[in-house]
Amino acid sequence: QMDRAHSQDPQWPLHTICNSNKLTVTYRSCDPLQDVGVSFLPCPNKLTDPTTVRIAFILRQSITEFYSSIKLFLNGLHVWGVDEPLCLPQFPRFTFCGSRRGEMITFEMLIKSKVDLPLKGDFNLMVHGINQDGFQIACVNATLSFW
Amino acid sequence: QMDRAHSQDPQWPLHTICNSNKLTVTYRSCDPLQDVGVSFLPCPNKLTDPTTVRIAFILRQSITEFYSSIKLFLNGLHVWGVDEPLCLPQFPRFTFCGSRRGEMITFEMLIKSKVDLPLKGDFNLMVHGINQDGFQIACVNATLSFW
Amino acid sequence: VFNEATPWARRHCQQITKGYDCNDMDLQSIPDEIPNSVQILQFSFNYLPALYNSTFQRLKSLRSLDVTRCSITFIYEDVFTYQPHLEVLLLTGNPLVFIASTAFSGPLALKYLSLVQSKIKQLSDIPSENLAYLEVLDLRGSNIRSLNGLSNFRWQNLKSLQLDLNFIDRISFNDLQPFSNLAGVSISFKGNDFIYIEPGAFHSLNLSSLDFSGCLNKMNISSLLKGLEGIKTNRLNLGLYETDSNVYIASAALQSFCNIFVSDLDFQLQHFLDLNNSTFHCLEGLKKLDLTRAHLNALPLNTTGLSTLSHLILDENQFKDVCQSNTRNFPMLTHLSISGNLKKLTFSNRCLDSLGLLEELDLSVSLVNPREPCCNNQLFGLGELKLLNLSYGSPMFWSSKPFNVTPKLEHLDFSHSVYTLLNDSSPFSNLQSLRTLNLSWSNTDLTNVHLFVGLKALQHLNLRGNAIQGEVLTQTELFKCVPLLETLVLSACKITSFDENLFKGLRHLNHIDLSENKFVKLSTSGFYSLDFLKLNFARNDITTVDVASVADLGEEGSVDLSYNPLVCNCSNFEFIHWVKKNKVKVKHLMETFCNGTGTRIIDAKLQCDLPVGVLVFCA
Amino acid sequence: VFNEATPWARRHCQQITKGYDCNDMDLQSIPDEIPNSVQILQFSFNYLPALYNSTFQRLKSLRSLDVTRCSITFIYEDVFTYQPHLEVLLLTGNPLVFIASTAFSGPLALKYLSLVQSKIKQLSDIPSENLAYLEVLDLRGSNIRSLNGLSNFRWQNLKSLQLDLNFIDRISFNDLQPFSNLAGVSISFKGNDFIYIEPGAFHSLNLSSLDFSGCLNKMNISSLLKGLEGIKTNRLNLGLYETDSNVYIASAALQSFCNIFVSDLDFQLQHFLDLNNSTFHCLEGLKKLDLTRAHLNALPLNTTGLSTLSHLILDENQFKDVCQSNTRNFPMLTHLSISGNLKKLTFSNRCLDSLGLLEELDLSVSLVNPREPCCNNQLFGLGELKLLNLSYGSPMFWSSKPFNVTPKLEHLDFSHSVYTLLNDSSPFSNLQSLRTLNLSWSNTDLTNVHLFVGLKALQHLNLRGNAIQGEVLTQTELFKCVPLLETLVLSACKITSFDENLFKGLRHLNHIDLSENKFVKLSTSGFYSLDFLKLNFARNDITTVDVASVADLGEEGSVDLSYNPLVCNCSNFEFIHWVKKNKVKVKHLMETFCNGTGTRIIDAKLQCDLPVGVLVFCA
Ligand SMILES: [Cu+2]
Repeated sequence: QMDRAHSQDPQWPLHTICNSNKLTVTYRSCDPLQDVGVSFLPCPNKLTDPTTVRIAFILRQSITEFYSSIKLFLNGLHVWGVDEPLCLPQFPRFTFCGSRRGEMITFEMLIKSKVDLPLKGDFNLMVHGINQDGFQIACVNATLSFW
Repeated sequence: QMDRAHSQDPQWPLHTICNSNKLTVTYRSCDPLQDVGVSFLPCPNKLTDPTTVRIAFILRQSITEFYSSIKLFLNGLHVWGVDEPLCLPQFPRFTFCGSRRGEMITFEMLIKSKVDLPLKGDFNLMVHGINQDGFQIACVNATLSFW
Repeated sequence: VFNEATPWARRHCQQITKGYDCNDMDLQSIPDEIPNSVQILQFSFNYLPALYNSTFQRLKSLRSLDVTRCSITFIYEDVFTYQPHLEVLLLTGNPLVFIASTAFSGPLALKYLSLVQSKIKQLSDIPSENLAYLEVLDLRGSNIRSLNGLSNFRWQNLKSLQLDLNFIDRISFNDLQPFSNLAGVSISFKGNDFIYIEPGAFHSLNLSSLDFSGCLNKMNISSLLKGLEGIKTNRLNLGLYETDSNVYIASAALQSFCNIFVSDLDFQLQHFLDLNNSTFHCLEGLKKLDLTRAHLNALPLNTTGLSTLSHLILDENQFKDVCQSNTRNFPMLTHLSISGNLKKLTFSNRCLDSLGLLEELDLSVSLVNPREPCCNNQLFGLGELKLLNLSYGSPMFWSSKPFNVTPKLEHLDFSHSVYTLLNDSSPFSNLQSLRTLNLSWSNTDLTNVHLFVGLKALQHLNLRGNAIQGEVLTQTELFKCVPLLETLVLSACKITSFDENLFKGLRHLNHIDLSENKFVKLSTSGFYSLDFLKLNFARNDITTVDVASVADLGEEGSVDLSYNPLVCNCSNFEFIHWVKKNKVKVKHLMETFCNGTGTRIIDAKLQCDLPVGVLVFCA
Repeated sequence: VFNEATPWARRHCQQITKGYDCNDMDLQSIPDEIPNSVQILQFSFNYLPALYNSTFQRLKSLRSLDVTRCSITFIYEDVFTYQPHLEVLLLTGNPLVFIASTAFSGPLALKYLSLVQSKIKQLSDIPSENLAYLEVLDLRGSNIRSLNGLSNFRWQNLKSLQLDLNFIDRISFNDLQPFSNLAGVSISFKGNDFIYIEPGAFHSLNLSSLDFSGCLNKMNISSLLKGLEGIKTNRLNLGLYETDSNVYIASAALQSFCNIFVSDLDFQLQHFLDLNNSTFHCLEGLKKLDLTRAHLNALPLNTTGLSTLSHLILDENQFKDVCQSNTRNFPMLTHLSISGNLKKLTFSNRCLDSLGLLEELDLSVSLVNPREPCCNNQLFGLGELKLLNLSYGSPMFWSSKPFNVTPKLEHLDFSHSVYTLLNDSSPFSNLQSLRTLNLSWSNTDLTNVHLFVGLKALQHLNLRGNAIQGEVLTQTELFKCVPLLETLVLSACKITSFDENLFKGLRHLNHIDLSENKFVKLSTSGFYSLDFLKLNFARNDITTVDVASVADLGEEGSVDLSYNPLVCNCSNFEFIHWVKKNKVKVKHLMETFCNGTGTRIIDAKLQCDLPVGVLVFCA
């Protein structure tokens, strides 16, 4: 049964959050338990434009510790990445640290690439968060297509 | 169809909110759309004991105006009653006045009978609220049995 | 008594004008029965935990959508991208966690957005980009802590911003700059516990209405008023609610009003610490002052500052005498209300005599007590009075022409006030403009056939609760003088029957209420016409109904026979058959039962031999 | 990588120890499959808009119930009347409107109640009568505005009261009287924006922990500390969060600490306005001080007041040199951490030499830079050191016996720090107590067979990311000196194969991680025993597996072959057949695919002629 459920591999809907003549951004939740809300405020036109990413989700497990990982790929090549501990046992950086199953979390992060690449093609952004037990708290697979 | 639905007359569950050797209080929502939460704080032992009645419900229609009516019957005889306008167009007595469909309301009222009757038997308390259109906002039919 | 429009359970959405009512059905998607062309969709109290752009996709003509209390947690992007005409969106009572930045893209001009009790934490959580034409933004009962984010919105069409019952605790001048070029906007901060408002924060704003009621639990009113200096607003609400803690306003605090331009001011439930002649002196220009339950026992003798007041509301105070309102200070008054006075209210002579412009006087629910014969001395000077409400007063004597000084009266309410009258006099004979007369529960003696003499214009007459001597209404002259009567209430008058000619002359009668009497027979032959007459015979003692008495009811006619002890046997077969065929003409059908059983007559099953010998079933 | 315990959808509740996991199934009632005797029921993310006393009626043995996020709006009376043993009740994330006054009657001793994010507006809305044995009350993220109602509760068993992220803005002495006779309680006010705390409000309270972190957005710290005067608490958190506005603490404000008894104090993310020798002089007696990211570039030269400090945390600051911590002022220090320093951290000689009691030193993620050959001069005086973390440091030279002055080391972390060593020396030969050694990504040269000489007690060795010269591990002497080794990580070392005798002597080995290398063959014959060995060969180049290599894996043994290009044809038939019969021995089975397809090998369908000529199906 479990295997069957796995092999069906249903997907959450694909979300389009930016759609200009310079940039299209789509994302899909890669977490099996829930879809996730993501905004770019504002939609960037270049990779180096600063933008606030807002991510909202409901916790399925506690986050005494919470580690985020962001990776950017250009045509499959890893061009940028950052691993950020957001909640450490000795250093809870945000008030949501220590939240538990069932609580809702809204997290905002200013992102800005230092790399100014020739902006054509499809960038892939993988955002991923795990807790102290390695349990996946949120997972987002985004595509940034620059025209 | 509507008539059939009517003639089935389903009822909301009977709630027991006080249950001492002096007094039993039960109630049932007499509103077709929703059950309602009622507390006595504390449970009175005599009809003349002051007690706070808390009533919580969700609005199905707006209450620009809101009129409550409380009637007390002893063995079918009307022994006490009060009609209170809680929200008048010119005199909104409570902050919830003007609330609209879908909002939740918690209303507390101190009640205290001036009549000190020989307290045996079943008192019937009818609490009823309507809005400016005569739409029934809440309806509670309670029984107070003194032993 | 259940509302007939809301049965206990429903299987299908109901068609309404231009739309469908699918409220309260536990639906998890838009049902197929809703046509693509629907303009108004009421979809409250269903279950839609996330809104996607597919959720409403096919409903391309939507103008108004109500998804109140649908457990919506996430609103993803482009949810209304296919709804260019959407103008009204109600998201009340949803536990929103996330609203995508393009959640509201699509509608060309969304005008009304309700996010009441939807857990919005800050204004910047509401994507403002597609809300440029918003007229009403309702954010009552959210978790908003500050006005940060106001400037993200384009407010050029704003009419109303409701921020009631949030957690906003300070306002600065800069916060309000987004409103500096607007006019005619209503803003409500009701029920926020402010701590600090920057002095002059509202300077040079021009509002239609500003509501700071229930905002003084943590700040004194003088700080609030300093913040308002420089504002121009039509209406300003500074009242309290019964659950608020007491506030005592010192006259000094009101000096800020010298720098506030306001027409309509509400102080309900406030206390005035040192009320004196100059307390209101900065309010010159005020049109309306509401002092409902302001803990007053008198107004100052020579109040300055209110000389242009037209409306004064003094309800729920503790005056001993109407004269204590000292209305000489308000010569422009057109409306005066001292309703619900908490003490028996003496009405001494001539204390309103300077109110030559007064049009409406409400002294209801105050046990108003003229002491001397009423009412010409008391009402002296009120020649323009159009409405007089003396209901729920004390017992009083009437002079023979009690309203002689107020010949322009159009509405007179004397309900629940017992009066004593000279025998057979015609107290209203000078009231040729009177249109409404309420004499319910007033011990009116209907054997006086001259009672209504002179009421040539009367349209609505309420005589409820005046017991008829002998239980039979025989005074055929009684209604001859009121030829224009449209509504007549004679309920709870202990009537068993009436003379056939009593109502015959009332050609305009369209409502007759004879409920709560002692009729055993439904008699309709005494009316001029049944074409448009609504007959109320509820709560009488009628057991059988001759079908001939209702057969002539027109399209707009109806009969109410609820709570009569109707028998459901073959003696009533023809009537019950008629009811089943004429449901819309029978009011309160759901409360119209067979006597002694819980069965509604509409559900009665009969099997009868008709006189002509034919066996007929009626089910 | 999806967690294996959470498949995409579920049809049935899953049995867990003493109970059932029915989370996330959109259930609207307790399923029949749950036995009456269930003690633990996880029922979160289902749909129960109202709880009645019938809802859980038959589950009379319940001890723990989780109904998180079940859309519960109303909790009616006596819901748990049949559950005398209920101790843990989680109501997190429900939009509660009403809780009946006897909602919690029934359980003899409810100990843990969570009402997190459940819209509770005031403490008096929680019926307290049946909560006399409560140990934990969690009210984080509600809408509570004041402490009114605290006194309704009996708190005699209270251990923890969490009021984080509410709207409480003032605390008075009287508010806290309900706690005056308790000891050992933890109270958290984290994230409330206080405006006023009565001076001495906490006087004579005796707490285990008090959390005022993130509470200074609207009040200065000196007002807060005046409120705390007279308290005794083991732990006190006065830190901030990244979303808080900056706070600047003047030394004068900290004088309140002369009247506060605290052992463990947290100031994370604060700024000190005028840090000087006497800033902390009222903190005499403090054991632990956390100054994580307190915007420091040095500690004062002659700090007074911290002479008994045992733990000092200086992470995320901006020191230039370890010496700037001026640790001569803290002679009792056992734990010192300067991790995550925001500048390259020079580690000059002998600046910790007064810390003869130091047991743990963490200089990780600080690009720690000894400049001179490491580490005997730098660590001089730290004879009691048991843990040293120099990971993520700068490249450095090691003297021949770099840890000669710290012979009691048990844990050494040098991960991601590149060192240069004299050829063929044995740098750890004096560390006879070392149990954990992390040399991952340190450019360690594994051709030096003397490297681990002396590590007689070593249990865990991490060599991840150190590329092997020639890609074949042939130094059979390498692990001879570490006979007690239990865990060995050699992942990402570019290994293609290893000598059969390399690991043979490691009789205690139970974890070997060879993932992310270049193996084309799963070879297991080189290990002392497969009885309890967990083999990780994930992310190599293995295509076919000889079933003999895994056949001997014991009950506690396992193999991870995820993300290898396994072929799913008859050449692998026997292995795939073994996998299907030994699922629990195959780790990350859900990520173990047939090469070139999305099919998991567990789902592979084969039809093969076995050598003996029998046609076998495997499905
Ligand atoms: Cu009906």
